[in-house]
Order: sequence, then C-alpha cells, then structure tokens
Amino acid sequence: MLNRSWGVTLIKLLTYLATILLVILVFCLAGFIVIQGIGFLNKELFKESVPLIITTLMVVGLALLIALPLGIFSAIYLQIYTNNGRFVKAMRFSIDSLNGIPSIIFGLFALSFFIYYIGLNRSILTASLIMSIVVLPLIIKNTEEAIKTIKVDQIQGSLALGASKFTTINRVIIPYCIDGIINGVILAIGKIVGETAAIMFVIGTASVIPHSFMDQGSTLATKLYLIIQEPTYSSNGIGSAYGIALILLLIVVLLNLLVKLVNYLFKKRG
Amino acid sequence: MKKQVFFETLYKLSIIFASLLLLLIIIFIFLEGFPALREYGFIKMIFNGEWQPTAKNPSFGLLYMILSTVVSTILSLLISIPIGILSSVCLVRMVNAKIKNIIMFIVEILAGIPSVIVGFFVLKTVVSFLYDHFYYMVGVSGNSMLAAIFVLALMSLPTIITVCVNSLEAVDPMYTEASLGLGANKIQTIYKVELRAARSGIFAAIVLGAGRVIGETMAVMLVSGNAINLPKNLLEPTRTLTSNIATEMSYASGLHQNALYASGIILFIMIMIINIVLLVLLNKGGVDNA
Amino acid sequence: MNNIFEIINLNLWYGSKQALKNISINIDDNCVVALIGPSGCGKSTFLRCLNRMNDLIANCRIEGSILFNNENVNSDSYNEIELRKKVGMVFQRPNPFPMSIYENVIYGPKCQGLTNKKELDSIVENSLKKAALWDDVKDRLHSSALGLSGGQQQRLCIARAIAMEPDVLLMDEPTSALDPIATTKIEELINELKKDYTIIIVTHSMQQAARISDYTAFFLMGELIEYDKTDVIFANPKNSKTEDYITGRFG
Amino acid sequence: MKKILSLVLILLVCTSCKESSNQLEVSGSTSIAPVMEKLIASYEKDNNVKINLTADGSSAGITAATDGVSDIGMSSRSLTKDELKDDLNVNIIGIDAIVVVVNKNNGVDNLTIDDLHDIYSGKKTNWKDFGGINRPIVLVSRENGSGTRDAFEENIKVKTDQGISLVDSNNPVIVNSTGAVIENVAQKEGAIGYMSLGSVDDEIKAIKLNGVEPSEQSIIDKKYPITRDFYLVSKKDNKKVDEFISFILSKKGQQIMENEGFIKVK
Repeated sequence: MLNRSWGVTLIKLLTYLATILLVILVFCLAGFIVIQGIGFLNKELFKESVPLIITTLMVVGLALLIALPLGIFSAIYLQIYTNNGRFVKAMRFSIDSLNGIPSIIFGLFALSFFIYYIGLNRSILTASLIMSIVVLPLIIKNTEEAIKTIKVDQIQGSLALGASKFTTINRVIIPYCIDGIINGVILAIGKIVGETAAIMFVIGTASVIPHSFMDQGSTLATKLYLIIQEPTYSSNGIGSAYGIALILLLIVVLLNLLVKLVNYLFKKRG
Repeated sequence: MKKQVFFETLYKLSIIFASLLLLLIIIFIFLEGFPALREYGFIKMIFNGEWQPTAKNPSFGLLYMILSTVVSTILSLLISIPIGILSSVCLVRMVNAKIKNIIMFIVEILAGIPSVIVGFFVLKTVVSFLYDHFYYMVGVSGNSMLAAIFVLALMSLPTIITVCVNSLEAVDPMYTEASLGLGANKIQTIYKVELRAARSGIFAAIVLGAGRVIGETMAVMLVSGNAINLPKNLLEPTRTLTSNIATEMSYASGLHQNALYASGIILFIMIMIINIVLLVLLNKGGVDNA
Repeated sequence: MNNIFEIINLNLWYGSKQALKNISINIDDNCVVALIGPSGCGKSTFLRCLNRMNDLIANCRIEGSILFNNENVNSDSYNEIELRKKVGMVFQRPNPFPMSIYENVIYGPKCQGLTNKKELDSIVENSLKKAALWDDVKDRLHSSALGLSGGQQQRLCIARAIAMEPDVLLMDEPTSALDPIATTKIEELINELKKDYTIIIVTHSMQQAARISDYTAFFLMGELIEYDKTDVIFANPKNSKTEDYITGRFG
Repeated sequence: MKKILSLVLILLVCTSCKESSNQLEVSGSTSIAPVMEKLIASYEKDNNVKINLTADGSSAGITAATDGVSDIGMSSRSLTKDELKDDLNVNIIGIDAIVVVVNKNNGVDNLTIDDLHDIYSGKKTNWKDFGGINRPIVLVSRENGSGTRDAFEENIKVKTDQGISLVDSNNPVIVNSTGAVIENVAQKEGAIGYMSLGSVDDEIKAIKLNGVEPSEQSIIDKKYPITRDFYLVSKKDNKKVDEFISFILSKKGQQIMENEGFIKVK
C-alpha cells in the first residue's frame, strides 16, 4: 500500500487523524479534571492535602530509592553481563509478565506477606516497599530498552579500546542511556502517585502529617479513593475528590520537571 | 580494580534480589490459588461460566470473565496501539518540537492520573451518553463492555505513546538518510524503515500497554457494570477477571479467596500468552537489529 | 561528453556559518570525479547538495543554481524525490536496512510502485551482479543484511543504489570504514561502474583519488581551489595551495 | 551509592520490631470508617493513645481482629456463624438506616418492601408499574459481601435458599463505592439504588419506604423497615480497647455518631 501514491496520502491522513484524536481525548480528560476540580481548590482543601502531599512524596521517594538502583543494576546485568541465553530470556519474560499483574494482587501480597507473615506494621514504609516491587518491572524494562538503543558500535568501540565492561558501563552506557532511564522514572512516578489498590490495605487512612516512615497516612490517590468510597469523608463530598485529583496532577507535573531538571544538570556537569 | 569487583557483584546481587522479589509474588499467587484449582478443578473453573462463590455449594466458573478480559483487552489494544503508534510517529517526525513538547507534557501527566478519576471521566461522558441513547432497552444501563474498552484504551495510551516516542527518537538518522537517498518519500521512510528500526521499542510499548490494560481494576469497575455474563454485545455490562478480584477480594475467605487467587494465576498465564505472541511477532518480522 | 552537472555560484550557510563559498564547477557524465581537501573544507557538504540531502538539516540556507541535465535542482518547484531517483548516494558507514538482503535491494524500486515479482527478482540479480556481490549472497538472499561483513554491506548499499538505475552515484568516503582488501574491491567496482554511471566520490586518501578518478576537485575552507584532470592536479597543479596539500605540507 | 544502600538496609531492619506501646489498630468496614475517624480524633484529644485506621471492608476487618493484626475490627454486617469465635467480643455502637434512592426526575417517592422485592428480583422492570414515567428500571447494587448490600437484600428477601441473589441475573450496575452509587443514580433517570442514610446528598432523591420517611425519629420508633447495626469486633480483656469502646458508647461518643447521621444505641 505504501508503494502507491494514494496509499501514502492515506497513511499520512491516518497519522494526522490519530494525533488529532489523541489531542482531543487528552485535552478532554485534562479539561474534565480541571473543570470539575477547580471549584474546590480553596485554601481549606490545600491545608487538608498537605499531609497527603507529604505522604505521597515519602512513598515516591522511598519506592524509587529502592527500585531505581535495583532496577537499573538488574537491567545492566541482564543487558551486559549475560549472553542472552535461554535462562535470561525466561527471566526477562517473567519480569514483563509481572507488568500485567493487577495492582490489587500486589496489595494483597503486601497485606499477607509484609503484614501477616513478616509482621511489619501498616505504615508508609510497607506501602513504599510494595510500590518499589510494583514499579521494578517497569524500570528494568525501560532501562534495558535504553541500553539497547545505544548504538552497538559505541559499546563495541569502548570495549575495543580495551575498556572493561565496567568502565564501559560508567563511561558509555549510563551517560548515554540516562534519557531512557529518565523516561522509566517518569512512568514509575506516574504509577506510584496514581496507585490506590496496591497500597490501600497497608497504608491506613490517617490524614495527619506523618513524622516517620513507620507512621500511617494516606496519599493523594488513596484519600481520593476513600472519598469516592464514602463521600462523607470530606465536607463537600465527591467534589473534593476532583480537587485532590488536580493537586495530584500538580505534584506529578512538579516531580516530572524535577526529574528532567536533575537529568539536565547531570548532563551539563557530566 | 576493587571498585569494579564491588560493583559487578552489586549488579549480580541486584538481579538476584529483584528476581527473588518478583518470584516471591508469583509463588504467592500460585500458593494462594492452588487449593482452589485442586479442589474445584482447573478445567471446571475455566470452562464453566457460573460464578456463585457464596452459595451453599459454591461454583467458581470463570469462563465468562476470562472471555470478558480477552475481548476487552484485544479490542482496547486494537484502539490504543494504532492511535499510539501513529500519533507517536506524527509527534516525532511531522510536528514541530514546540507542539510535540506540549502534547507530551500532558500525556506524561495523564500517565500519572489515578485510574479512579479516568473511570469517573468515562462514567460521566461515555456511560451517560450510552444510557441517554439506549435507555429504552431493558438491561442496558450505559455501563458496558464498550465503556470498559474506552477506559482501557484511554489508560494505556499514555504508556504506549511515552515509550514509542522514546524509541522512535532513538532511531539512527543514517537509516533515514539511506531511505531518502533512494528516492523514498517521508512517509515511506518512516513506516518502512524507521518503524522497523525502532521495532523492539515499539513492542516494549505494546507489552507495557497490554500490561496496563490487563492489570486495570478501579477504572473498569466504575464503568463496566460488573455483571457477569457472556460478552455477546458491547452494550451489555461485563466483569473482567481483574475487576472480579478487586470487588470480591475484600470480603472473600477460604475457598472463595483461593478461587480469586486462581483467577490471578489465569491472568498471569494470559499475560504470558500475550507476551509470547508479541515476541513471536517481533522475531518473525525478520531481522532484529538490537 | 555533455555536462551532467553545472554548478554556478553555489553558496551554503549553516545558520550564520558559511560552509560553501561561491562554487562553480561543471561535471561531465560517465566519469569519476574525486573531491579532496582537509576535513571540514566543505567537500561532503557540496556532495550532499547534489541530491539535496542538506534539506534535512534545519537551518541550512543554499544560494546559487545546480543544474542537473540543465534543470535547476535548487528551485522549490523541482521535486527532490525525482532528483534522488536519478542521483543515488552511498554513505561513509555501511547502512543496510534491518531487513533481508533481498528487501534491501528492492526497497528503492518498490517505493516507486514496482511490485511485479519477476521484475524485482531480475533487478536484484543484476544489481548484485553489478556490485560484485551476487556470488557471495545468491543462496542467502532472504537472510539478514546485518549478517554481512563491512565490505559486503557497503557493496550491498551500492547495489541498492544501482537498483534505482540512477545517472549519478554520489559516494561520501565509501571506503574509510573498510579494510584494505574490501577497499580495493570497492575501487575495482567503481572502475567497472564508470562505464554506466557518473561517480562523484569524496575521499581522504589522495592515492585513492589518483587511482580511480578522471577529474579531481580540491576544496579548502569552503572554496573550490582547483578542478582539472586528475593527472594534471597530481603532476603539476596550477594553484600553490593545491601543490602544498598534494605534497602533504598541510591539511 | 554505597551510603544510600546501607541507609535502606538499616530502615528495613529497625522496622521489623513490632510497636506495641500505646497504639491501637482499627480496620474494617468502609461505611463505618468516616464516623470512626471523627471518633478517633476526639478520643485522641484527651487520651494519649494513637489509633490507626484502615478502611478495607467488613470481612477484612473481622479477619484482622480475629488474627490479632488489628485490635478492633469494624463490620457493617452481622457476623456469620463461623466468624463468631468465643475469644471475640462484639459490640453494637450504632444503628444505620439503609435508604432507597432514585433519580431526582423520577416521580415515584414511595415504595413498599414488596415493590423493592419485585424490582430487585426482576419481576417488574418498568417505572410505569409504580406510577412513574415509562422507562425501564436500572438496578444499582453494591458488590457481593458489602455490609450495606447484605442488610438491604436480607430485608427485601431476594436471596434464594441456595444463598444466590436474584439481583445478579438482571444486569444490575454493580459498584463498590457509595460515590459510584450516587453518580449512577444521578445520571440515569431510570436508576434505583440504596445507601446509608448519612451518605445521601442533594444530587439524588431518597424515597419513603412503606410510607415512612427515613429520619432519625422514624428509625428510633422502629417504623423505618431497613436498618442495620454497626459492630466492633475485638479480642476480650484488652484494657485499651475496652476504654475506647466505652468512650464510643458514652454520651460524647454517641453524640458524634448522631452528628454523622447515624442512630444512637444508648
């Protein structure tokens, strides 16, 4: 089809059409949240969501703190130190499949393994632990894809110059695939901030400012889910759920910008 | 030299610890789900549609829900993959950088939206539209398979686009120049060469997108109506395996809870099948340059 | 021997930096023209003007006219797709598509709408024969092109270009990434191809220019210093700068 | 990099020691959680004890209390025979009325228990059978196992002796949150749903049952037909738990229950 001129124009048309459709969907969804939530963005809601924001940032921070080194190092090992044998393919395959497990199952795993079995308390720490496991497959996959996109000959170039695999990693691989990893981090942040099912059993519903990771608390997403669950949770019912959703989007925006800023500074200095 | 040994053992430890963690979850699901499979029987569970977990002699038939998951996953991916890939191509190759950054900025945010809110968006728009136009039909409430497909497509689009755009941008410009040098026009260059070169990234996007669709609970439960029936037409309510786990797990106990974990095993197998299909397509498509 | 290319007062800027200054040159058909000069002198940029590959570069401004078979290529009305069908290009690094050998060669013709299997098979056969690659690959046409050696890949790129039956073949340092044996094979191939195509080749090695080209153009700092028969350029160049470069005093 | 990893390890180690001091864990029914949050807030003011609350459903609450993971389990449904263990004591802390709600444009404002039985079992499927507009009825129901659903279906007798609910075979819109019930009933003119009295808001219309208006007075006089009790399940002889429960049953505690739209027990 691509070899006929009508085929080319058709594909071009479809490409533009898909983008227009995407833009409409994306702006409708974003617009819906802003319109529904803007009315409830008053000082009182901001004050009420300060503990939620803090809890959310704690979960994001600790989850990434665990998942990032674990995920990146695992991806490096899978891509560089293995010969892509059958075992490695099977492992990568099962990691991919874990991406599809519904987060409710991670939630139940957290409840019965961390709480019932190990005896941890319901706390922000437990929530962060389970979230680090939830985003682990995402980070491993994104980092591996990033390493794959580095030109093969750049890696061979460095190895050819007698650099060991290890120095190749630091000099060539990590600097070059930072952008891929950053995208993985952004997807992971999105997943952690928006997650409810995986953590609602283990994080409690307290809405006070937590003092330590051992305290309970609710993130923006779990509070929002609770309000939808029982609108009497907040004074103006479901409306404040939209308000919190807006604040949540704000946090996602700030976190994404922060990550990109860190990446930019790292590149300028590196 | 010592630093290198330390880091290389660290890499090894990381992959071992990571796979242990992930294995733990798989074992957990199989451990919890196995009693139901043994007692109620795997075959009976898969080929019987009757799900009455709390009845006197309970039946744990998952057939209708398996079909619902299969239908909703395939149809939603049939929407989100083409739109995702086509719009990623447009964003990377056909639109100036400023527009692309604005759209990507919002798409990245939408990847972070809690699915409950996307569920409410579709509930307030698609579901009420369907109800207003089909209310006269008995048993139609707007909450339907169609709405579930719409919400799943909406949920998976940001993931697919973010990964696709990332892999398209990483395509080596030498392919573009080679293709244009042979007299191919822009569209041919993109679709015949660049997509082929970025193939492994695009397949990663599809796998992540499929994972997001199969694993979605909160949004689907809001719009699908959650009634268990054979997916005959798009306007009837439906319940996917994942929604079933989410709705009933909080009150399930004993064999009922094991049956829910068993459906988790079935989900895991379905995800593996999708991955296998995608891997075969990836390799069958001839050459893999990475 | 009529002129296939007539370039009059060609200037090119990358943003504010001028890369080509007022170049005028006439190139005859069915001969090999070598472009030599120190790196950064604009010879590759000049080569890429001939098939408007510089259009891909964002802030690149071109002035002057490039007449190809007496039509000005530089004007917007001229369709660059038609130009590139007639002016094939081979790049410095072998860049076969991540497809099979067969698919690589038929890529160009297929894009122009040719679908008849028999015709495509014959194109593949004579392009690969012309590129002296047919014997190496005739029994594994459908295996991956990335499995070939560097020299074979470059010859595949040449075969791919020939498949379009162009009038001119542009080569941007085709052998700089290859080992000596593969380089001599490519050079023998160029001597063969000279009969049917005009070949314009950018090269760093003056020996290569002397060996295979009929005419040689010497570029320096974006200017065309001297353009003449190869043996004149290498025996007694008119311009002192050419002589300094030829004898290796700088560059 | 090494520093960070060691930090994580320390964190993991120090958390395994279970904190017993003056902390209480309360978990369970989502219907009780909102009012429980207010009870905890006022109790914590004058007692130095920290009470953690988790809303993960009635059965999860009961299991957590039985296994000792939570000190108090909240349940908005009566416990089943095998849930009732002898080392558990069960207190009723309040009564909640379950109200039937319809779309605001729906003319019907009174139904009897038998009407509800016919509607939810699928015998009658159009509002014109009840004097409303000619429009099919859309059933909105809570998920299996929700305390609210159990109490409602118990009262309108739509469960077969096999324990199977007739509602499931009439393509109901099953949701697992009050917010979703409100949204579905508010946007669909033919919809009918039910929720706890305290949750009704102005987007939907509560209707009379057997001619009785759902109000605190009608519930106290036992005239309103569908009510359910709020249970707290806890292990016996735990001083801190008993003190908290006695606070809830005190005048101050019951007043908080009433402010939230529930009916006092004492």
